[in-house]
Amino acid sequence: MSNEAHEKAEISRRDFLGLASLGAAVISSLTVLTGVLRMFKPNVRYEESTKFKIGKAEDFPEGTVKKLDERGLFIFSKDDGLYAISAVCTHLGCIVNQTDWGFQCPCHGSRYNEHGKVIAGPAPRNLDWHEISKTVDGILEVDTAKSVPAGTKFKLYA
Amino acid sequence: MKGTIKKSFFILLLIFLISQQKGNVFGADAKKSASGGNDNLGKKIYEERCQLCHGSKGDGKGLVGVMKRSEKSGRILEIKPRDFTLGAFRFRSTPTGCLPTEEDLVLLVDKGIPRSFMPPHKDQLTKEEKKAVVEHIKTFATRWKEEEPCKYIPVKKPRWIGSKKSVEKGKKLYKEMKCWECHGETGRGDGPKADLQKDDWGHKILAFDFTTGATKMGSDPENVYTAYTTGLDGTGMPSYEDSMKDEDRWHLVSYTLKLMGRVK
Amino acid sequence: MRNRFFSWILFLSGVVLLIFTLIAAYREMTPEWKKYQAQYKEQIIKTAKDNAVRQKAGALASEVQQIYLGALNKIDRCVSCHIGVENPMMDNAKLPLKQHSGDYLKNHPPDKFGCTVCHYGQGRATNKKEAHGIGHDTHWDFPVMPLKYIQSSCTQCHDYEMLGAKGYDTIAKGAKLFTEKGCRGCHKLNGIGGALGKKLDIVGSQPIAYFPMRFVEGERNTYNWHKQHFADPRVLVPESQMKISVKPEETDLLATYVLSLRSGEMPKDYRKIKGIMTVGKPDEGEALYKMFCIACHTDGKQSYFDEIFNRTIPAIVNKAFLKTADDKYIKKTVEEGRAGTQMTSWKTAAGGLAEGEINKLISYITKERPSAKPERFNIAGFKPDEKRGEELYKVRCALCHGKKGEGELGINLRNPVTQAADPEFLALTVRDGRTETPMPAFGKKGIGLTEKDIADVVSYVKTLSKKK
Amino acid sequence: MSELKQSGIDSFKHNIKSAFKSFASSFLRSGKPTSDRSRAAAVFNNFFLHVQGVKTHINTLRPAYTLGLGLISFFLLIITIISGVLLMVYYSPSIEHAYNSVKDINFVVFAGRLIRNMHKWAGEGMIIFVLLHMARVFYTSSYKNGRQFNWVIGLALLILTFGINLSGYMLPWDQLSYWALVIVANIIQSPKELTDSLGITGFFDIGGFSKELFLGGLTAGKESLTRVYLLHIMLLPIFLFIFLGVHFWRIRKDGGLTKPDVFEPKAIDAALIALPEKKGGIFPANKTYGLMELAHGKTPVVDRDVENTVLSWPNLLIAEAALFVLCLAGVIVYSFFIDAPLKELANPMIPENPAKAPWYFLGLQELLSYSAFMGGVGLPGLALLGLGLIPYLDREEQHLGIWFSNKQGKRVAIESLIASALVIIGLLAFVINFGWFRSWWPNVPQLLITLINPGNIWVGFMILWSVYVIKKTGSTRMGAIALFTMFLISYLIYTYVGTELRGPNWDFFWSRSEWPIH
Repeated sequence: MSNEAHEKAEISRRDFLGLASLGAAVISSLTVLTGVLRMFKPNVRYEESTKFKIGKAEDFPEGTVKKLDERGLFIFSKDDGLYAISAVCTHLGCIVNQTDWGFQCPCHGSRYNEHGKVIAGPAPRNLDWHEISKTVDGILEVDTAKSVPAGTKFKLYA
Repeated sequence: MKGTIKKSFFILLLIFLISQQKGNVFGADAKKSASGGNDNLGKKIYEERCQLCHGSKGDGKGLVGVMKRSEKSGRILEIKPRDFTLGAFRFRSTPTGCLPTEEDLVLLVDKGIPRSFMPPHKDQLTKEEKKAVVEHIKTFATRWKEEEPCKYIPVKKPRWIGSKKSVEKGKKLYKEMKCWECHGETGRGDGPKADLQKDDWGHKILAFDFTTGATKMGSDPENVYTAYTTGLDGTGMPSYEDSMKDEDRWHLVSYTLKLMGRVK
Repeated sequence: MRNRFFSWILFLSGVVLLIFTLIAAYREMTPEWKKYQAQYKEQIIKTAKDNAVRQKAGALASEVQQIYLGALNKIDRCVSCHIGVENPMMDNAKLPLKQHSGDYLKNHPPDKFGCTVCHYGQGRATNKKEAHGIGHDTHWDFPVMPLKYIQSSCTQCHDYEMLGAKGYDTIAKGAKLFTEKGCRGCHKLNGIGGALGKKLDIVGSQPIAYFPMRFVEGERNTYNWHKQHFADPRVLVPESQMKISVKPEETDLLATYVLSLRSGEMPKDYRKIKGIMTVGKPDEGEALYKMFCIACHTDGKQSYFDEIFNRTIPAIVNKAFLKTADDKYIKKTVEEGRAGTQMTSWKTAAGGLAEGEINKLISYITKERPSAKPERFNIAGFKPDEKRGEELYKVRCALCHGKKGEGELGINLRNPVTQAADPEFLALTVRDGRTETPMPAFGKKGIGLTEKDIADVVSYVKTLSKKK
Repeated sequence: MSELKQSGIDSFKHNIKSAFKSFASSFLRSGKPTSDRSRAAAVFNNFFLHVQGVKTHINTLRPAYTLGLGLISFFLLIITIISGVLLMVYYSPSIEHAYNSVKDINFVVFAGRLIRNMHKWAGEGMIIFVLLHMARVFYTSSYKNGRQFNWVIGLALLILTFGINLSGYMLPWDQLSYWALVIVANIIQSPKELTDSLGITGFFDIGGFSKELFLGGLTAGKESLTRVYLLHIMLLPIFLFIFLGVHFWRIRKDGGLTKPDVFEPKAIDAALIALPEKKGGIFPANKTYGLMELAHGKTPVVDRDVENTVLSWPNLLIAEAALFVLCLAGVIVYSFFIDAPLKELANPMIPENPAKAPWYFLGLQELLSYSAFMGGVGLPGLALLGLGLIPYLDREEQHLGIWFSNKQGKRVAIESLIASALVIIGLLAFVINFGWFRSWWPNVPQLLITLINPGNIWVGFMILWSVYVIKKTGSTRMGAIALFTMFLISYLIYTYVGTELRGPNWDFFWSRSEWPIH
């Protein structure tokens, strides 16, 4: 190997060592950082689960509307079945009130018709519909984490 | 300025909605072919539709038993089908003591009186069938043969109906003419003499409760005016045609509309 | 040093600062309750009989008095102003020093119960306005309760029978009224009752924002709301379907009862309750009828068209009805209710009535059943022609029962119970009608409905629920 | 030997006697500030005071120039920090106790209510004065020649002030706190509105991730209060102080406050300053190159003659002391009369109606009521970016230190004020009366509303107008004045509309008396 090539190789070897150590330091600190950041996401959530039981079919006689206040959910019971519309405004999360023409959000003026479709105001999406299903022991259940297309109804006597 | 735009939009919308509202609540669309002479057509329809309540002899004693209606305030009204034999009709456009005109009766058959369970027949019967039935009804009372119905009273609604001033005047008249004796201070039909009232057929009747928001004849100012002018013959409601000036009656109508909550 | 401008500013603002700091300190030193405690001390010294009491009063330190209630996790500082509440010498003093009325404090010592557990109000506050919580700007949901409703707090530990016996009649009468006005026909309490109205389990603890306060007169709090709501529900809630007729003084009794339905359990050693805390379920038919059915069916004898429900409420104790309807059909109606109308289903799963109770209820309803059996119709003998049935239905029945049988003056025919009813029963009803109600007897001579017609109409009525 | 011993005792006795005096002199290193030399040394050698120059330019002392806004903000910060620490003694950051602990502060802690009021009003006062300070720095074009980065640091301080105030009113856990937390969490999640319409939420859900990071879960609860508490008392204040330190340091390094190039002291200045000793002062009349003057970088002293500066010791410090006491007095008087709001306990079932943020966020809430992403993240981000870029887009050097630079500046400012008022009020009237896309075509895609809404239109107009001004006047400074004036005016008008003209359900009402009771 010629002298210069040799020197170049040597220099690069010394540089290589510098670079390697620097790289190791950076990578290790990054992993520590991500470990620390991961700490911010709790493994268990200190809150009620999004899937909950709402009661028996008989609790929702035909033609009535029930607002489950503590869950922010409206349960409608019509002759062709039961369906659940979320009361959480899709704009910024306030709980909407029911009016004769549909729903009205008190915080920023968003309005929805009685099927939860946005008709005025800043709300970006329609109100979520959630699926009502029957558990094995015959109690009705809703999962607010999963939203279903508007119009899905739970047929009482299918 | 802002409020007016919003209001004009709303009113436009309302008118559009109302004009869509056709259709009817009662009745079936039986396709009846006109058969036989006019009279026995009227008789046939009367037997099929009216005899149930008004009775075969038109004396109001049909097969339908006791009909009751509970108002929002909790008062229970007992509704009796009209007895034609006496020839006294409440809802007319002719002066008090007169027989109603042909149009009055046809209009009644047509619109019906929803709050008294008299069903409307707007689409169920054709024009001639209504006329035929009305003819048949006339046969029940002898009065129709002796007298002729008088001319109807023209009704022209003044512009200021329902204005604040007119309501104030109406309120004063309501006191002076002692309407409160039957209809009560607040127009709920709870006046001191309310429960002594009897109609010409001897049944106990209740003074009208304006706060229910709808009169039996219809709640437009014209209908209320006609009721005050012609009086409801056969009941305690007198006609004020002779005792009040025309303009005062309209003020009374304004106050009534306020009681019914139809005017701010 | 001629730097005058800034020196002046420094001087002046320094003076202002000093003044306001002193005023603030003074205001801090002289709270409201100090005035009352001084009056209290002075009054004791004046009226004290012997010297010992006078010395003790003299040594009374003037500071915030509070009752720390660990079990109820509350802190009540009402006694900072109401300092003489336990002191017999204060029985004729003027408020706030007056001694507590009656002998309540004997068996409810303040150091165990505090004050807000019964009187509500903001226990932590140390000034009158915020302690009483009166006025919208105090932002407090439970202002001090008017004394006429105070007995609503007793039922947190005692039950209604004991209270009635001991002479606390406001709450006892309120509870009795609740059982007799048929409230549970629409409201569920402890899982039993209809589902039209709101659940009443914790209505007494709901915050002010829960009630629409738009039309309330006077102070906007839950007490006024309940009283004015009982007086006329539709004044406060225009679209309410509540069917109640109550005399003025009864509104206070019912308001007291409703305010007694609270959330939260008192700790076990506070409670002296034999039975369950709420009104027990009576066992004879009549009381059951009064608790659940009377609000809409009144005495059951008269059927009337109701303008609130916009539908006819059938007479269930009507002789003609009892003659034709057998117990099985009535039981099925009570259990399943009438879907699409305000008639709720009362079986245990829904309304919460047990089998035995429904039987008792039906035996009460059918007490006055006439012995004569109606003449048989034997509908099986006819071959039903639905087409003609529909024809007849349109002319004769649609007037009252509605084109699709949804019912207005006539009752609703579409619901599953009527659809599944025995055709014989339907035919009898059409033929004999219901005396005392608007339903005419179509089978009578002279009106022209032959038995065959009736069979056809009945067959058509059975298909109504399929018509959209 | 004994002399040694004797003198040992004597000197010991002597030291005891003069112990206090020696302590005092060790404390006051430069002795009493009697002469110019000792006054200069008093400032120069004191740890706290040496943040300021030994000498101060007369223009800086003129109230009309700086209005003392930066200082007032700093003093309000001090008051807030002190009262905040006092509150921390009693406040307990858990859902069950937070509300009751604040109630106890109000009711039983000595002067608790007053201190809580002071903490609240000083905090809010900071927002007002930071905004005014920014305006003053802008209008006297003090963000130029070297001070550009200091302006950016100023912006960071503005954001931190808003952040601390926001996290502050979430702590009492009353209705305002709970629903503010819910709304802010959803604002943080609002990029989801954009990623949803672009359909990339599946693999890049920045909104969802940051919401969960902020809330510590899906709903506002125990975790969220603890995280907000951490933000309010530790994280944000630390950042604030770091930036503040750099901010103060750079003021000195970039050559003190800006001054107009041509400056003559007027008569009234005499009232502001105590003139230096004529003769024998350490600062001779003509220019010298002594260590005192030779500070690194462009200091006023080197290439300017000395007569327009005065010693800091009596003059600047008295001014600062006066200002501090004035602030303290103002805060105490305001807190004495007006109580900090404390609403009902948080109730997750029923939001307040109207659910109004404090006044300084109501302008933002108006924009929010058009679109969550744009009103919450998009437009504020754009505004801050725009503000940050101003010093780098407008580099004209002339007219420093003069309000509005010159007559043309004043005219442009007034024109922009009128134009912006008209456009905003016009836009608002249109939206209030006829609504927006959603009320005309219910099925309009959300992306369209996010991109075209009254907020965006207004910002678009602002940019176009300032570009037009640059073209017309040919100077970037004028364009900057137009843009900044419109930013201030829109902030003012939207805040007024949000406070006075918006009622329940965020509907329009002419006056508060028209609000329907619900």
